[in-house]
Amino acid sequence: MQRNNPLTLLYDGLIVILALAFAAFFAMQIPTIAQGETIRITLPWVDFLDVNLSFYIDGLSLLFALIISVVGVFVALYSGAYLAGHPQLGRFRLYLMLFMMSMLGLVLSDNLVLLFVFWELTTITSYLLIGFLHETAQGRRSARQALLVTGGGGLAMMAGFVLLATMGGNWELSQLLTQGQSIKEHALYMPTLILLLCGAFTKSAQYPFHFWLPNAMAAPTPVSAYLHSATMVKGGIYLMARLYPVLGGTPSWMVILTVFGAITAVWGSIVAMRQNDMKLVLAYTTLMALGTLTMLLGSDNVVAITGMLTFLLVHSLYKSSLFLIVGAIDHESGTRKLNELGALAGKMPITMVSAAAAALSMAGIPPFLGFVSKEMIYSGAISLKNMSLFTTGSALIANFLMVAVAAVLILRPFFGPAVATPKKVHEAPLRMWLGPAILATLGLVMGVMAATTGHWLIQPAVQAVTNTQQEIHLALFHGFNTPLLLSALTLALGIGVFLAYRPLNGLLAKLESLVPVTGDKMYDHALNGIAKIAHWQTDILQNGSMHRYLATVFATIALAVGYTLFAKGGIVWPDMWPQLRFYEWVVVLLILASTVVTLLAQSRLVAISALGVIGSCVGLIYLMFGAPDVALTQVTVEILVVVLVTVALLKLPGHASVAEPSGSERFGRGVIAILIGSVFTLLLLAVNSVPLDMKITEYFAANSLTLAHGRNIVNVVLVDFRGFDTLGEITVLTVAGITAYQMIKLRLGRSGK
Amino acid sequence: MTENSGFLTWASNITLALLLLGMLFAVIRLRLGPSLPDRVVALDLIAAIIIGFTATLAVAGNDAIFTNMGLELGLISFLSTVAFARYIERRIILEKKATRPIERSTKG
Amino acid sequence: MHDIIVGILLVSGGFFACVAGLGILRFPDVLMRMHASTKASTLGVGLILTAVAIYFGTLEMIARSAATIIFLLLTAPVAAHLLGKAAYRTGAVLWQGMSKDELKDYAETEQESQ
Amino acid sequence: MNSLILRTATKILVSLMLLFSIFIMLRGHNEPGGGFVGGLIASTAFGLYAVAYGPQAVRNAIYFDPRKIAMFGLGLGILAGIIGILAKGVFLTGTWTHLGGIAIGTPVLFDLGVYFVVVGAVMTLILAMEEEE
Repeated sequence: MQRNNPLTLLYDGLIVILALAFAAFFAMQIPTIAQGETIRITLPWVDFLDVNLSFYIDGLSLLFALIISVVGVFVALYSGAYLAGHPQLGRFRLYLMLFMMSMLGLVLSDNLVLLFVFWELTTITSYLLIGFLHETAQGRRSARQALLVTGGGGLAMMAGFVLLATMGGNWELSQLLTQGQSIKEHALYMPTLILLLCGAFTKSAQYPFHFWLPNAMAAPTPVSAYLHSATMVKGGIYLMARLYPVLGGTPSWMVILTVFGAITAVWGSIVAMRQNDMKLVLAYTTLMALGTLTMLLGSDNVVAITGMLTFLLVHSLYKSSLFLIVGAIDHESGTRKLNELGALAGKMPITMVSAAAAALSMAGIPPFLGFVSKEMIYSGAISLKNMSLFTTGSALIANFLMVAVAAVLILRPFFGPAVATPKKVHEAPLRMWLGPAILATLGLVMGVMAATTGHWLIQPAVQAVTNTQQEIHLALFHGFNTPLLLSALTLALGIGVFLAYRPLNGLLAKLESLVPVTGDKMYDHALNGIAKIAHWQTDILQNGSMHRYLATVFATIALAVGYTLFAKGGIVWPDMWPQLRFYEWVVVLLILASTVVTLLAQSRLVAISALGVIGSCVGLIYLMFGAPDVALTQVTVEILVVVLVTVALLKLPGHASVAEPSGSERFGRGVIAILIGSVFTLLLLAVNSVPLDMKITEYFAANSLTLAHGRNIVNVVLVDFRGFDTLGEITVLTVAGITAYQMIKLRLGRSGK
Repeated sequence: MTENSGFLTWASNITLALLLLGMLFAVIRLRLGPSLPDRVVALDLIAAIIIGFTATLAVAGNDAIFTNMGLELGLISFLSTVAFARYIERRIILEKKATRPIERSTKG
Repeated sequence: MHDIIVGILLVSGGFFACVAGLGILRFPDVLMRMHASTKASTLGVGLILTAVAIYFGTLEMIARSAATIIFLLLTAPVAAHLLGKAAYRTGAVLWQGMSKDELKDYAETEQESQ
Repeated sequence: MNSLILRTATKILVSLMLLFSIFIMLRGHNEPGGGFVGGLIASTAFGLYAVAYGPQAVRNAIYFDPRKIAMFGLGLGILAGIIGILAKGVFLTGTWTHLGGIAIGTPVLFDLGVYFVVVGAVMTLILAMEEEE
């Protein structure tokens, strides 16, 4: 370990101090919150949307805030050593701090929009952190995957928030919590629930969206410890817990959460058994924990909720310490594969002790808080009114597999047969074993003083979630009752599974191969599908042929305008034949004649010159109806077009003759032409029937001479009254000129044809 | 500017009719015209007649504003015929370069 | 009296323009059609423009009509010349009844030079 | 086109057309005309010159690169706007002064800007196409 220069130590220190400050601040709030008061701070941000920076601390948010800041302290301390010497360590610290702030913001914000903003910030910072080791393709892929899945869920959640706010009539969570009853009966309840659960399930990696979490292990270990076990993935749980009083309790809420939670828990623990890489084992056990938490949130009795909250706290403690320990092992021995590790106990004594403590808490062995939370879960699950057997069953399966995994995690690497490891192993530096040690001992201390932790930490949270003043009391020993029996059963089954690890592994492998499609493959299919659709759509719409573009454009206009005219009954048929003077009739006749010539023209040049004749006739019409300026411009443009076209045709000899369109194509084009022609005629007739609003013309007529010293209103308007538009037009004209110039020069350079 | 006398309106109407008849012939030539030069001649005539048209309108409509377009058109209609002429000439040279025999320019 | 002159000029101008159109339609080959197109139309339009000049009578209008006529007289022959040269050069279908073709020998020499 | 007749005619016509285009541009405020049409007529004149004498001759004649002319036109437009700010506080307000008996104002300057933009843009196109040989 090269000597760390003082500067990096200072920077590491800064972030640790920040985390410590937060932890201390929230610790100080415990007494006030414990008495049931809540702190609310509101700063105006966007008034007319009534979105303001309003923060709200109650039992639930305080519990989360404490977990985030305490674990944050140790992760910051740990990552200083773990990534020592990494060129972008500074950037890592920035992302870590950004994440901590946004996570704290998420759990403390009271305004729905603010919550969404912080939610998205956590998604982005998680993307940056997962993708921190961006050299590997796998790292980039999993970062993008995490971003897409959680981001998509976030969007659905935002829609849910909007519906929720419209139902509740208010964007502040504290006000919404009081209107639980009216919202549950509201017609929009179901869509809001689905949308919000989408957000929560993607963030907390529930069953259909769980695949991104194991892939997120590509992140450096401190990130996995902090984001993907203790805090970020619990964001979804926090959301569901926060909205429990508003949305919870209905049958659909209970069924969805219990079923999906149970599947995630059981599936997570089964797959955890099969993993060889310690980080993946921990990742799948996190899935198990999140599944159990969601399942318990699907319940309706207070005991289950207490069990859920204690388990939340316990899981954060032991999972973060285990992750940090795995990081330490990886950092020291260069590998974290179970089969490549052994007999580390001698070499890494302190880490071994804290690993053992964390694993025991994970397995739920008595003195630890893990045991207390397992007891509460079992007693809650038993006393459930409906689906209690299903919940207890899946909790039991998940827990005894947890015991087996805990055993595998500790016994194999520390006490198993010695195996040569790439790097010579010795005890991790102070900063890397201090964090896990403290977190693990916290699990023990809180377990022993279960009553105090219950009263100070868990009770206010339970009261916040269930919106009642319910008294709860945690204790190590509740006497001989079924939960104790269940715990003993879990322990026995767990040890049994551990002993029969080898054959069970083969069976599970077969079971896993049976599963037709995993989330990951679905994700890839989805992405490829989108790419294919984009490809197919471009082929159809932009296949390079001008005819196709024009046909699509005209067809769309004709159908859109035509339909609206038809549907809105805008078709106005002039009652009498238009009163035109003799020669105006003849000009119309001329236009028709030249249109016929254009249609039947063989050579492109003839078609264009016939169009030129139509243009000049239109110029005549402008003249006859009193628009000399426009007539002048029209005719001059006709002449310039001829010059450009003849030059162009010289350059493209092949294009001189018009390619003969096939029968069907010609018919199609004819139909579109007639359609668009008739639609515009009807449109103009409709416009004509409406009396012209003379207000503007009168204004200009009156002021043109006085204000702008000019009698030619058209030019005065162009240059003076609406000068700004003309400025825009001439800019467009200049840009068009320059781009055309570049394109011509480019073509010359490339092909010179 | 008094209203035109009966004779004058009658005269201007007749002139307009004659002009447009000439224009119609030109459009027919534009359609029939075997070779491109024929068509360019027709276009040239149409341009000239349009100038006449604007002038007659000035008399018929009793308003001098119409003459602007005639004046301007007189100047610039020349360029389209020049451009066409250059195209006709250059096209043959390009084809010669592409060593194709000079087919009598029957098609425009 | 003033109106009658204008009327006559107008009608004759129109007549010549119509003749020009007819000429274009009836003549057998390009070069002859150009005769009709340039000469008759310039005359026709010129007459109409003089009619306009007389009708308005103001100095400005006379100057404007005169300018238009001058422009026409300037551009029409040049245009016709260019067109004729281009048409002849590119092997226009010539009328059999043509008695004398002065340009033939000169054209060969120039063709080689290109 | 190296026909002598065309070249002599162009000499006269181009100068007439340019004069005419400036005439149209300046009288635009009271009678039909204005920056746009003036610019177009000027471009036609230069187009004719390009046909007769070839694009290189035109580039020498207008000395500046047409794109620069377009930019200069835009600059004039914005300048007219800025004068509006200085004089009346709001961008592009018309401010009129009487110089030697005739009224000169920012709109005219703006119109001149439009004139140059049209000439610049159209000439860039025509010359680019002509030179592409």
